[in-house]
Amino acid sequence: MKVTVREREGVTLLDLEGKITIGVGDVAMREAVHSALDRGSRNLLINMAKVSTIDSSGIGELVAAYTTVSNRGGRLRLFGIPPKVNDILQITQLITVLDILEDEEEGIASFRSGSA
Amino acid sequence: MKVTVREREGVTLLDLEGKITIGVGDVAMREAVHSALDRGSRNLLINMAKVSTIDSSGIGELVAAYTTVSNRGGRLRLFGIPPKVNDILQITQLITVLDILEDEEEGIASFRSGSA
Amino acid sequence: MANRHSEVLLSIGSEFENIELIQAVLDESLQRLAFDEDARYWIGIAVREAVANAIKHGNRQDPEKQVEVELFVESDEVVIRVCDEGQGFDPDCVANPLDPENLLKPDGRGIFYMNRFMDAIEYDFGAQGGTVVTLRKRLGASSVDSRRGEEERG
Amino acid sequence: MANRHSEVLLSIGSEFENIELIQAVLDESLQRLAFDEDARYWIGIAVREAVANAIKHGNRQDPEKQVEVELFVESDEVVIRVCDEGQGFDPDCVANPLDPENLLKPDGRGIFYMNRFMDAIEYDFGAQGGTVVTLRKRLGASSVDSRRGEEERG
Ligand SMILES: Nc1ncnc2c1ncn2[C@@H]1O[C@H](COP(=O)(O)OP(=O)(O)O)[C@@H](O)[C@H]1O
Ligand SMILES: Nc1ncnc2c1ncn2[C@@H]1O[C@H](COP(=O)(O)OP(=O)(O)O)[C@@H](O)[C@H]1O
Repeated sequence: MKVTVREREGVTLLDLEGKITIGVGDVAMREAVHSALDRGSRNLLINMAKVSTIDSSGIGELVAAYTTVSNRGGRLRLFGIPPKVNDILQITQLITVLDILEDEEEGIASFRSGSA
Repeated sequence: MKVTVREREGVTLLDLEGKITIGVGDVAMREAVHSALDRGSRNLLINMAKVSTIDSSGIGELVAAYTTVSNRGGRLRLFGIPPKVNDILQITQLITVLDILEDEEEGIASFRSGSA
Repeated sequence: MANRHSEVLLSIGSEFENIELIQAVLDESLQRLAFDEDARYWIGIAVREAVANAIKHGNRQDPEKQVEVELFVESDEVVIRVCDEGQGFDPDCVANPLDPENLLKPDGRGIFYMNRFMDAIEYDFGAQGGTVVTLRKRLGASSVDSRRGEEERG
Repeated sequence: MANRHSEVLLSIGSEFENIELIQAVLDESLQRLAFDEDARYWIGIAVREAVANAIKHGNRQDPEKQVEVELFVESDEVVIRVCDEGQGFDPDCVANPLDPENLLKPDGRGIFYMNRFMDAIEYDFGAQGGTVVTLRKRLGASSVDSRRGEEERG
């Protein structure tokens, strides 16, 4: 898994690429989220477009990241959900819990207006 | 392995694609050569450009095809040898035994003039 | 056992990165059994979960302990069996990850995935310890699970 | 055995198409060991030959008989061991495929390939039958064989 971190209009963007799976990808995602929080970011936007596989550990990390960011008074949102990841989010019923936007523009705009 | 058979200027062209390996590819190549001989072809030109792997059985079939065609008074020639297949032909010292041409034009021309 | 065929056995050390080895063999095998790309994807996800559990909960990531994966065809099903050297557990006590109080929990979705993406899963526990999970999928069942997801969306 | 690690065991039925399963695991393993694409290709060729011989000459394509492939790292080498349930043979009696009288023979190049593409190969025969061929390649040895070919061309 590859994580690229960008800043745009006060939002920290994490572009994820590859497999968010146990032992490797899940850890990389956690570390990226935590170091963004440590740098003071409170608006996090994750680009899922290039995620090929997410196993239950990956989903778990995503949920944990969402909770951690919320607990610190921040907001974590997702965009660019590929069809198979979308299926997983449906099946786990997380689709209604997590904040999901269509694309990067919509994602950035959602933070501008204050809510999704 | 995929074999495509074409006729051009009295030459039967076999375009091979994929792995010429034991149990599958080697058999496919043998059958293609034999059915060309059965149809009366005596000028056979094999396009190796898309061969990804050739194991010792594949090399064996190539040699057997060469011998069979020669014994029936025909000629079997090769062109478009990829670097890794070329390495194998070097190592097995078949590079000097088999009739190898650069490309399809040179291959077709070699039959026109009567020899390579 | 009578009509069991296409048997493959793979044994790996208990490291998560070895899941990719299983995935490689599985994908090649399923392709040969004419499962389409979607079906291979979802079966792959289920098997990854079974192997991850064997490594994590069963063998507790002890690289000396092996995880064994058996793959074979029996009548009209592909059967994948994952065995570890752990202490076992009580499958009846596994919580439902869809219960509202579990929805935001970071774990507890692995067995749920397996149930969701396979036709049947079954747990067996050796008398001397060790967990065996058997996953089954009907041959020719093309990407049922992806469609299931589809239905729910509507 | 002391410093043996990254051990993987794969067991297949004696059908040629199963060579692809071995190739899949091997490639994934070698990639992880940082062998470059060329090195992986040539090691793959050598292992295919060993497995093909186990299926063909060892187990005589009896699908009930298994071919076992072990893969591990020992000190600075990757070791691949291929075992069959056959009758064995005398490696000293294998003809040299480069001898002029053998050059146009359709077979007899498999062991030659293995020798050529690996750093070392060794045959062992079980007291109860069965052939074990052990192939070794130094880690970090990048595409030596392709270069060997290169040299000879000059
Ligand atoms: N192979 C196994 N050995 C021992 N315990 C297991 C095994 N597989 C699953 N479990 C138990 O079942 C629980 C639920 O597993 P699972 O649904 O995969 O979620 P998770 O692995 O995220 O906890 C695990 O937390 C563990 O206690
Ligand atoms: N695993 C094996 N079991 C029994 N005999 C073998 C085995 N491997 C090789 N041999 C013997 O060694 C000979 C040479 O093998 P090889 O160099 O691979 O060429 P080929 O397989 O084309 O004959 C084979 O013909 C066979 O007699």
